[in-house]
Amino acid sequence: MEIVVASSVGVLTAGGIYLMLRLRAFPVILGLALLSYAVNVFLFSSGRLAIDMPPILNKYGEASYTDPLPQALVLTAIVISFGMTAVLVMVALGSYIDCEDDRVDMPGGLDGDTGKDDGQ
Amino acid sequence: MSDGASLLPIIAILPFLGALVPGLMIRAGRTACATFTAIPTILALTMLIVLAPSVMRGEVLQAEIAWLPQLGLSAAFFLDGLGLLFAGMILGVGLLITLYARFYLSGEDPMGQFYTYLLLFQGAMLGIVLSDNILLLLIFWELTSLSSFLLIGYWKHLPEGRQGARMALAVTGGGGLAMIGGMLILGHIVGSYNLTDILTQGEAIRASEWYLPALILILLGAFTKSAQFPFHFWLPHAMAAPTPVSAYLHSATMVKAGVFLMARMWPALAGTEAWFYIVTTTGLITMVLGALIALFKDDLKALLAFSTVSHLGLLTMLLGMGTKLAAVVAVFHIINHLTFKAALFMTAGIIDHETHTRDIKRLGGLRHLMPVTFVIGTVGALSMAGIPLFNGFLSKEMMLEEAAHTVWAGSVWAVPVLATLGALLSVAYSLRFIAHVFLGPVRDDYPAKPHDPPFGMWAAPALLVAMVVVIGVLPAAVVGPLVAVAGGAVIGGGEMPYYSLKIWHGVTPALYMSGIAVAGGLLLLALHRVLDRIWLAVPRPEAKVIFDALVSWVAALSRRITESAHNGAVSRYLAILTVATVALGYVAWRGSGLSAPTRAPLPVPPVVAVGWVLLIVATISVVTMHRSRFRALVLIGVIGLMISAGFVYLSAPDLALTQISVETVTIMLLLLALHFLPKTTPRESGAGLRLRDAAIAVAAGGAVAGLAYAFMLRDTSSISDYHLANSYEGGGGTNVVNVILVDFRGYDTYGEIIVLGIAGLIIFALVETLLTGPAARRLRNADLSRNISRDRHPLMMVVATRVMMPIAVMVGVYIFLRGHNQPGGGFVAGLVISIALLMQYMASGFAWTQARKRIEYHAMIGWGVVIAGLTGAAAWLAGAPFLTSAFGYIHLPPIEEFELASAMAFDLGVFLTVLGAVMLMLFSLSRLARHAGESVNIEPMDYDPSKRVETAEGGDR
Amino acid sequence: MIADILITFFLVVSGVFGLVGSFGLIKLRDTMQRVHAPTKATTLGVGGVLIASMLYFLLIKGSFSFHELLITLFLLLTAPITANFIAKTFIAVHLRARDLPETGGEYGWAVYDDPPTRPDAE
Amino acid sequence: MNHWIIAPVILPALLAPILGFVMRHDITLARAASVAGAVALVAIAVGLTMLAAGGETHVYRLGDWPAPFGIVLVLDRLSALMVLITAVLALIVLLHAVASGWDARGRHFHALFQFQLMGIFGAFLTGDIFNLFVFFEILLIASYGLMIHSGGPQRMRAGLQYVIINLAGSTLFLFALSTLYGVTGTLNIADLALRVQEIPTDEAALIRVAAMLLMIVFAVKAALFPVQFWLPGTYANAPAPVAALFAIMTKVGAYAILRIHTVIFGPGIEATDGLAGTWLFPAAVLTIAVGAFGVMGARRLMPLIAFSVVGSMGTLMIAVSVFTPEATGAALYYLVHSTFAAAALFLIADLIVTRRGADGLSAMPASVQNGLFASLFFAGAIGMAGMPPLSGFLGKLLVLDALRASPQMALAWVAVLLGSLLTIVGFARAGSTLFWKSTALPPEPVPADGAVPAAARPVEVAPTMVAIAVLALLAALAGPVAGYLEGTATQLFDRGGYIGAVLFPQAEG
Amino acid sequence: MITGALVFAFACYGLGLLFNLWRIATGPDAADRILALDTMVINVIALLILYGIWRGTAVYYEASMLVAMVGFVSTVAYARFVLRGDIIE
Amino acid sequence: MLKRVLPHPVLSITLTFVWLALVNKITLGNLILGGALGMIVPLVTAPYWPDRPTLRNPLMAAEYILVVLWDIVVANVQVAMIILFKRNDAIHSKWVTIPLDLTSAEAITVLAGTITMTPGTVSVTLSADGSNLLVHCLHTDDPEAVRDQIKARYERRLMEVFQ
Ligand code: NA
Ligand code: NA
Repeated sequence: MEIVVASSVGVLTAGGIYLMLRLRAFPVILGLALLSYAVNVFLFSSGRLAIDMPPILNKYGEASYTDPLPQALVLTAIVISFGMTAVLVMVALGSYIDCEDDRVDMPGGLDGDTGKDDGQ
Repeated sequence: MSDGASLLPIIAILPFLGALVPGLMIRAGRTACATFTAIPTILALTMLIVLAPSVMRGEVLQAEIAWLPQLGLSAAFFLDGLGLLFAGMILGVGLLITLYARFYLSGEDPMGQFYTYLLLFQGAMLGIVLSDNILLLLIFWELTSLSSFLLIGYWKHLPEGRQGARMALAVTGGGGLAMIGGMLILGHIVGSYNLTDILTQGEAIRASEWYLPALILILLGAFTKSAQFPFHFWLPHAMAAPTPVSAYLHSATMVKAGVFLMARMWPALAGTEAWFYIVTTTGLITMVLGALIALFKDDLKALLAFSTVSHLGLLTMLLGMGTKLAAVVAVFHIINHLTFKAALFMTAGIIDHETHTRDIKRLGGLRHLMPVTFVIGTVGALSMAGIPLFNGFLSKEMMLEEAAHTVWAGSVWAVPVLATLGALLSVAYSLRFIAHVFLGPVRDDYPAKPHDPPFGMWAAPALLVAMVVVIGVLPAAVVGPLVAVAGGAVIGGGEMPYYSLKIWHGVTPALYMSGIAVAGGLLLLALHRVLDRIWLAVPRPEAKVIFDALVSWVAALSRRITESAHNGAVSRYLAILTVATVALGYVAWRGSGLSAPTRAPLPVPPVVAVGWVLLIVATISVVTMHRSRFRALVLIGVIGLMISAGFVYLSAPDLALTQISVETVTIMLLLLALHFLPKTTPRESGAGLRLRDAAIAVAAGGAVAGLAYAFMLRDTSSISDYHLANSYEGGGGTNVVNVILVDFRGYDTYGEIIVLGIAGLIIFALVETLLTGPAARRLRNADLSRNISRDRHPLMMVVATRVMMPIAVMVGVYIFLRGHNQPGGGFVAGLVISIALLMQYMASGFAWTQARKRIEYHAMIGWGVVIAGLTGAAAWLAGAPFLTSAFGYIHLPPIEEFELASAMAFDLGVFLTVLGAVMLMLFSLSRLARHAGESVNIEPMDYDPSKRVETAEGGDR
Repeated sequence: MIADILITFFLVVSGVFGLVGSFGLIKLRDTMQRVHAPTKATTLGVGGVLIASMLYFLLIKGSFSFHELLITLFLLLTAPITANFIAKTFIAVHLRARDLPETGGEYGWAVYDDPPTRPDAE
Repeated sequence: MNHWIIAPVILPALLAPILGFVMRHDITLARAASVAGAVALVAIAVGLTMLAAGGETHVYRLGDWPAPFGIVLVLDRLSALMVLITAVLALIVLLHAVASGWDARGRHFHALFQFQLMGIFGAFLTGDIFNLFVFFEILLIASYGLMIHSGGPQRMRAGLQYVIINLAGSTLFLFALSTLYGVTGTLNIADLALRVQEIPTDEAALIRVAAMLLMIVFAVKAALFPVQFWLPGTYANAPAPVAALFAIMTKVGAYAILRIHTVIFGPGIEATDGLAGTWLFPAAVLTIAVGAFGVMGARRLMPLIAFSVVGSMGTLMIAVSVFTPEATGAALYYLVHSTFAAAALFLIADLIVTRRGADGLSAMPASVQNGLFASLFFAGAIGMAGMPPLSGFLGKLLVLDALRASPQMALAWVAVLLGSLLTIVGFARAGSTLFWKSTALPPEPVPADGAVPAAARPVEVAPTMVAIAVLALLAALAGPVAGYLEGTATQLFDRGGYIGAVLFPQAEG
Repeated sequence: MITGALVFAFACYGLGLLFNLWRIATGPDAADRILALDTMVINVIALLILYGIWRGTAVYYEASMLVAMVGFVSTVAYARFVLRGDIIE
Repeated sequence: MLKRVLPHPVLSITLTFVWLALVNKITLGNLILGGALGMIVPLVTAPYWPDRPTLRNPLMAAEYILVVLWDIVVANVQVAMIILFKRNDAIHSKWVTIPLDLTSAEAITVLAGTITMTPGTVSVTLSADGSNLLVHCLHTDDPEAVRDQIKARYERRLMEVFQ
């Protein structure tokens, strides 16, 4: 099972990074989404894997539970990355509407401008 | 500290305080400015005079104020002979310059600014010569660079002024930076930055292995400041400054700072071979080269500037010789040079002021038109030439005498010959100054009608040339004591060498050399026209051109480096980040080993393997098909589904719930955004680039997988054992994950909902900006319509969602209420309710649903954040820390026992924030779409057939 | 024993219909035909599993479990809508109005034709 | 437990939603509340600094759970110092934003500003590494909002890049944290310190990776080579007051490296021995080079300042990389200095650019108040370039002096000094073009609509002057300040004290 | 016996997932992909309930319920996107 | 008064059952809580229910459900046979237009849903005025028969339930 989880994390990471390195905002967003899947599973796996030991306390008997802490951390991470993704999407959209293309690179580097002026 | 010594810091600070005054009276008249500038100078000078007697008696006055003891930097001042000499020069000449500038500058020039800069400079210079701490000295040293930058660039509209100022700053500032290094090393060797300590440690310093680097770095500072070859080039360009500045900085004070420093450090650094060869050689070259160039300069100020370079070389050479006598001679020549050179600069200024030109070739015959100026200029120039009865002669003779006894690399001729050559050239250009400016016939083509200036303008140079003569005739009486005490200070106490200040020393080698110099000088003057033609014909490297080329080369190189590195390609930045991370991670990993695995891997059931295949194939497909954006989104759906299922399998039901709901909302968000964006991604990167990216990606993926595999197979003890043990007793819940979220680590959760709240704010603000800015017009003109289908709000969907809505709300409430004990909680509940609402929006359209909204999403976020915060803060009422929870079990027959926990209020905050944020995000995107011209629905469904019946019955279809 | 048989029966039936539904997806030749396939997975497939689950908890675990009904309710409510949307997606992209039979009424199919304007709408 | 410790987090966290959701229609009210909040924060920060000055490490156990099981806040001299710097900077920047009207050029400026402060304060105060991540995210997401405040194509694109690069950074942070937890099973910084020091040297591969990844994460924030690329584009395109506030953001990265790589992976920990310093040093040297070349080669004012910030981070981190109390004391002095120097420059740039209408480093007709702006720019530039009499020079001396003991002294000195030279020349060129060359051009014809840029009112210039005054004050009071900071550094390197205060409160008494 | 039936059902739905994947990967139409994803959701619901029976616990029930609920929403959203471009009009 | 507190009594009862199903146990406490929620939730969601559907013949509704359930089972088997054993080119898919007598949106929805849920037929779209339903038939050689069966077996019963 560990190899399944590890390889999934690896493939998600690789896919995410490849897309993150693309030149358009949309694939970059997809890439970051994949990366966030990857890192969530990675974080989850830091509590080690366990089958059918959910950390829901059983009042009536002895039971063993998986490590609940990474799960809580992943939940926090999921929520944060959701907020981040939302902002990223909106900023990408704003950039697209303002610049009329969805490239992520700045055409003229530091000194370039997008050829569009604010006021006119 | 003697009583008088406490005046030292006041003397040093006075000019800085004084600088504020003219700076504040920008619009005041010239006289007022000059007066207010003179006051602090006079005050400081008075104090100096008060202190002078004790110094002349051989006392050293010291005053120290602690400043930065951690560094060994203190505001420590001391006054010995050398300091007294220089401080007197700085203040005395400063006063004269103040007077002179009052008349020299025109009414249009911003006077207040000028005098402010002047006083700043004066203060910096005073600081240098009074510092008893080399770090403090460094501070004043750099301040002179800065204030001279301002003074040289004073006429900011002139390109020469700006360029000259920048050049001076670059060269002297750069030298100053080198000096920082040198001084820190020096302090390191001695263990103190106190100058008086350092001066007593000469033996140790010279024996240290750090001596040579320290020496070189400090000399770099001195040489750049004193315009020594090859750093001499900045000084002539600094002549773009107003003449008072040139007279002050470039003859009397700033350029002497380097010489001062060498003199100051003489006991500590001088006397070694390295010192001798570096300093003497540099001085010698500078002296000859400066004089040679001066001879062919037609600009009066340039001539004087190169003459100054030459004389600074002379002083440097003397200090480099390392003999006590040479050092004393240097001190004497410093005084002499000050008097005649300042006078000459002022003369040049007067000529410029009156004739509107400084070009020697356009001048001549002025002795008739400007008799007073003629006398002043001639006396100064004769002194500069080293003609007897003027003070320049005395020190030049002594210099030649010293040179005659100096052996350079085994050669007894090298130094004497070159020194004589320097003197010869000096005679030539000095006499040329007299002959070509004042002598000859009166011309009729001066740019302006020349006549002598008002008294105020010639008073200062006149005073100086008077001193030239007085010292020239009665040296021992007038400056003898001063030379003795200053010279004694330079050589660091001990026995004074034998010397005598008098005109006639008998027939010495120096006399022959002097004679040769005067004769040769006259000969050169006679041949000047011919030589000038040759000079102009011979190609020479032009220092300014080289410097400019160097600076623009550095600037261009910097620009190229900067712009090629920061080219705006974020994809490359990310690639670099990834590569750096993988590489450094690998290095860290290789630095140690790993224990043997302690956990046996869990088995992989076939269904899990199938899920794995789905996940992997979907991920690879997202990558390979990503250019079709919609397809990629569908595939992302598969990945999210598999991960959620995986969480269920791996005992994380809470994660599964959260993952699947977040996933759905995210996909809706992406679909809403994709509506505006292009539907495909063009192929823009070539095969090579894609291969490179793939390699980076695979390396990173492999690294991460390896890392995960490594720790998953090894046991560790976690703090979560405590959470499992205390969740129910201490946190009142059986869902340990939820108790961690709302209690053990509620602070994280509080932060997390704030992230969501901020996201909501940003999105709202962004949409407002887009809709009110110029982008709004582009948006209005955008055609986003995609009317593949004509039915917008199909009846079936509307009916189904109406039924779903209350049920979904029930599910939301259920998930909320049970979260503390079973999988669920405020976050998932918020998402469930948002999804229920979203169903309505999708089915019945934006406008219709929006009209039924009761609470502003904005407010909902605000309430959520505030409720969560206040719940946490409520613990304060009980004196407990933020977020301390309370819970209790309530038994209300006939209902079974139920629990009330403060964590629920906190979770309510979470719930509201999540709901508000999600809805606000989607709402904002829809706002954009409507702005892009989409029509609005009033009715929930496209067409209600039951209405058809009614209207048909009304006969009005 | 009877419980075992019952549960086994429902599990096997559900498995078979679930598989047939997914198999239809790859076997059938055009998209419109494929839309039919998943209904089996939804109805008898998941339905069978849910019944098996209720029976299992009731008969084997001895606890009365009926929340499975809620999932059934969800699926019955939503599955027709999704199928409907998917079918519409297909015809809207690939078929024109003339590829389909006439409506027999005054208005064409909603995918191609705007709804009647309401008297009260602008 | 002293509840004031959490006040810097809670006050803006409660104020921000009120600003954003209640006062969003009334800019005057929002301004008053926001400024009042900032003033209160300064007061609280002063109080906390005085509390911490005693040298005791104060621990605040959130939810009343014992460490390491709950989250704790830790107030020591370092965290108090960072809080104080932030609060003062925030007040200055906020006053500028209000006076210049920047806050009204888009929505929610004040709410985002307060949230930004909350995130920064939280990051400085927390004693839990995952909580550090959470507050990093808060300060980041708020900074995204501030970055794109008021919009515009160039800013939007730069904002997009900023968001992307930081999301990548946040992901990396999580990878690092997971590894850390996977190896140690704890998140509390003090507890981590205890557990890491027990890891045998030959089984430390995983913890070393975690330490390295964390360092890279913080290096991204601190804009160290080779992960500094994001900074110039971001700072150059951010609204100037926001860029001024961002002066503290790079310091958050520096702070995190200081905290984590001394307390957890500090000197004397065998498992990660020398890891951080070895790599920080060359990175810092190259960062100085990047900054210096950038200043020298800049074509626009805002990138010029941004690159000078990069360079100053290099100088700062070169001192940090030594990991000794002495060098850290110097680093802290330079940190305080460079924060206010950068802020002052960005605020000045705002005054100038507002009136010139563009930030290109080309001669344009002199704007109104050319002399005033020139003097302000001159002051800011000498502050940043490390020239006397402002604190930069002393900071530079302290850093150079602290590096004397380092084996790479020569390289470090050459880098710092050459970097200074290029920076000085670069600023001189820029200033000479902006303020001197422009006076040679004929004044701009009055536009048809008669709208000449208004002269800066005193209230607009005052915050900038205060920032510069802070630099002067830092220089004047260098002795006491450096003494305090030396004590701060000593306390930071006293790992036992930190661990004891957090984990064994009874033992501490 | 129940165990055997469970294994059989697991195998059926597992295999079904692979068939769905095939359809998603090959398409050819957007409708096919949405359909396959929708079917995949249904199969996952079945698998989750099967897993609950296998483990004899109801703790995973909410997950399947939520999958059922949100699966519908995302399917409709995908389809609406193809049909109308804007999923919320 | 009752109408204001309980605008949708059927819905309220349904929701109470939904609650009990969610908590998966029947206790007095849950009944009270579920009942309360069953009253509150309709009030909260009332704006999204502009017109209340009326059930005229609950008995017929029960009959309808039974019929449909039976048909689902039968049709499932039939269609499974087609999928598994019929060659693809032997499957004759047809479009069928069903003219509707139903006018209630709810009734039409139920009919269309029923058609889809019984395997072998999928309802695809309504006409723009909701008077006809387009149905896709997986395999039939007699479209008219399909149409007539749908009208007779389902629409007739629904007419009684809803109108
Ligand atoms: Na939860
Ligand atoms: Na059907």
